[in-house]
Amino acid sequence: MNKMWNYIKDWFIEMGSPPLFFKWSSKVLPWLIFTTIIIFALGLTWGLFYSPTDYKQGDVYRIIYIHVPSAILGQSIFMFMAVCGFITMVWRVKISGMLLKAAAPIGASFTLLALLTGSIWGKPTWGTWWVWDARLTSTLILFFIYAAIIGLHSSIDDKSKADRAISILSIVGIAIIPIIKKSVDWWQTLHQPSTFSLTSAPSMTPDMYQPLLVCVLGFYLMFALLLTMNLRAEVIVREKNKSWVSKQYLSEDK
Amino acid sequence: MIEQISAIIHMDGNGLYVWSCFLLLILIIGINIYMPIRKLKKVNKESQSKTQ
Amino acid sequence: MKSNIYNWFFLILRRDLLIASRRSSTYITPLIFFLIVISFFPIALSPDQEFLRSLAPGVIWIAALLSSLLAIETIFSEDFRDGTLDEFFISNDPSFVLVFAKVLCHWLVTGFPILIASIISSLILYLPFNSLMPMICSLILGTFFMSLLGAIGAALSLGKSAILSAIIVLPFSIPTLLMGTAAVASAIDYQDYSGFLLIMGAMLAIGIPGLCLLTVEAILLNYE
Amino acid sequence: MLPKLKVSNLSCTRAGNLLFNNLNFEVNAGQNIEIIGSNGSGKTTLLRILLGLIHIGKGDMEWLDNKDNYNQFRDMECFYQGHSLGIKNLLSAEENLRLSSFSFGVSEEKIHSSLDRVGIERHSALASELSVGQKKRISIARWLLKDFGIYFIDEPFSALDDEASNLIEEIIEELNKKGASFVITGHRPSNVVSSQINLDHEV
Repeated sequence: MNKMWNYIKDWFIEMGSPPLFFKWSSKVLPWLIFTTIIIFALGLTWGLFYSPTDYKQGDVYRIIYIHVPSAILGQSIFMFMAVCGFITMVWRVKISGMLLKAAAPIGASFTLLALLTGSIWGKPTWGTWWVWDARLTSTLILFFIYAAIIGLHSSIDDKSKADRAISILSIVGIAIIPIIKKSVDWWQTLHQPSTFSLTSAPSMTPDMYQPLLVCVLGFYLMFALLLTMNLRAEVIVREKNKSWVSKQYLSEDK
Repeated sequence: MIEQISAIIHMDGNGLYVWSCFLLLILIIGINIYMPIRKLKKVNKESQSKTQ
Repeated sequence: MKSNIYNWFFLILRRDLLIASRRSSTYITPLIFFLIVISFFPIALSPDQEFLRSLAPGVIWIAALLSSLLAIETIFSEDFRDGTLDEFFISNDPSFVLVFAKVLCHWLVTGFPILIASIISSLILYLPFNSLMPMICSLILGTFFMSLLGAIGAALSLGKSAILSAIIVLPFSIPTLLMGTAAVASAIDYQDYSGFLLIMGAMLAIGIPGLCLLTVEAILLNYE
Repeated sequence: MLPKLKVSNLSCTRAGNLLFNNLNFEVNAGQNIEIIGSNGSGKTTLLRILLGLIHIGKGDMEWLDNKDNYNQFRDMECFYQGHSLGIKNLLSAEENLRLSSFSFGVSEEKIHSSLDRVGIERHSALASELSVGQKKRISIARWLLKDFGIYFIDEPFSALDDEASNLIEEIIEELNKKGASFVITGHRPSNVVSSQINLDHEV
């Protein structure tokens, strides 16, 4: 057990230094792009075209293959950011601060996607664009917290200080989000006895459920790809006057 | 074959919603892919103008 | 005699209350702002008694949240500017207790005017008499939690504009808003409201140590 | 006498650029050290690192504790005065002294005597009514309240007339005789200082 722990620690320290991370990521990036495209396309085509039509909602339920994975991704990105924030604050690892900054816009955009697809899904099935459903409301609040994090980071000039400011905010966020979810769910039952809940998946037969899992996997891979690209850009921008950047990156002029 | 494709496009009347969601997905992922590339291009341009 | 934490805690409380009493705007502005926001609703919507009674809990709580946000950045920015805030972190006493003293003072200075204003506004909004006590209890707990959240917002945006701390704090204040409004609403239709107050008390119990520790970290960021 | 503080190969980078590199110095009882450097050369940052306000990157500090051995944590009472003097405008001169964390267990007449020593007549005048020079005198009065181990003062001689700067030099010598030591920052060496650290050439 001790040996494995050292191996992880060395890998983590190695990732801590931007040049090594950059070299490692340019090796891994092509593979990541390839697998992401394959699984993402597979999941979506399977869900959108080949899964059976739902007897109640007809074909419009296929939006679930975009809405549910992006909602799940929005929340798990925030958990990822809280873990990065904790690492930045406790062990002062520079790269995990940059990881946090790189993940924030991706999380915000997937949460926005979940909100938009949720409201588009509501139009044909319930006739209204916006439905004060418990899960949609907590996704909306999660989007506000993402906006607060991005806004705070952009308002502080010294980038390493800004990283530690948003890591504090993400730790506060992760502590309060379960409370927000529970109180919004409770609020939902108080005002509307839950005749419907948007994302309680209609009775999902297995062959509807499998494409959903593949889509979720595809979305996670897409997050990994976008995160790596964002982080590479962040590392280059922050260390552009360092020697290793011109030697390793500008010379090959990717 | 043709009949099947048009069914896919129309999805009994609700096709518009499903495809608009799909377009939103592509749009948002496109933005997320484009942002880092633009940043890297800016760094390249800066370093080129410096080296001249 | 080495500084021990208790007399330092009360020294900060005494000093801040003395300064707050000398600058009367710190406790007048939340009061006036609360009353202005409250009186907007009957004017804007409709002065009908039944309608206002159903609206009262939400309106009172939204006005309480916004007016406690008003005086947030005065917690640390003045002390940071004139250098007295550094003394907290130089001593070997736990500095999050000293930050808690400042938050407690901010709560006393802005929390109580809000309580007085909410009692006055319960008359304006025809709030029934039996829901007065739950409203006061829930406001006491709620404004305290808001001061704690405001401390984090003020510490993170110490040199920046006050709006930034409002944007940071408001999404996190939604559970307090929900529980507070529910407590007053259920008191109006004679139901048991103690559950909501217990939840707010629990949030406060977690918030005091947790948020004060994080506020210390947030303030130390500004010294680099 | 054992040195009160030993600093060995301390280095710090701020926002990417190196401020100072493996600094070694010692603070002995009764001696003063001046940190000289142009604006933005990291004088205040070094002061804050010594006080523990900023996390030490590389290097270590050892403080002398009352059992005459060295450990990493400071047990000695120290005084810090930054650019902003630590004076609250809404409090009177006397209240500023009594309600500050440096005046625990200090008797009333000690406060009044130190105020007279620095030449403040109206003790109950609000600090907002006084001039910058007089505010600086109030913050100097705080030095005399207790005998602190080390005084960390940020640019004590800036924006001062001659009369006030000789007052400061007098007080520094008086406190040095009692065994206190000073770490001050400035632009040019002052005559009360025994050794200097120059941050401009170190880089």
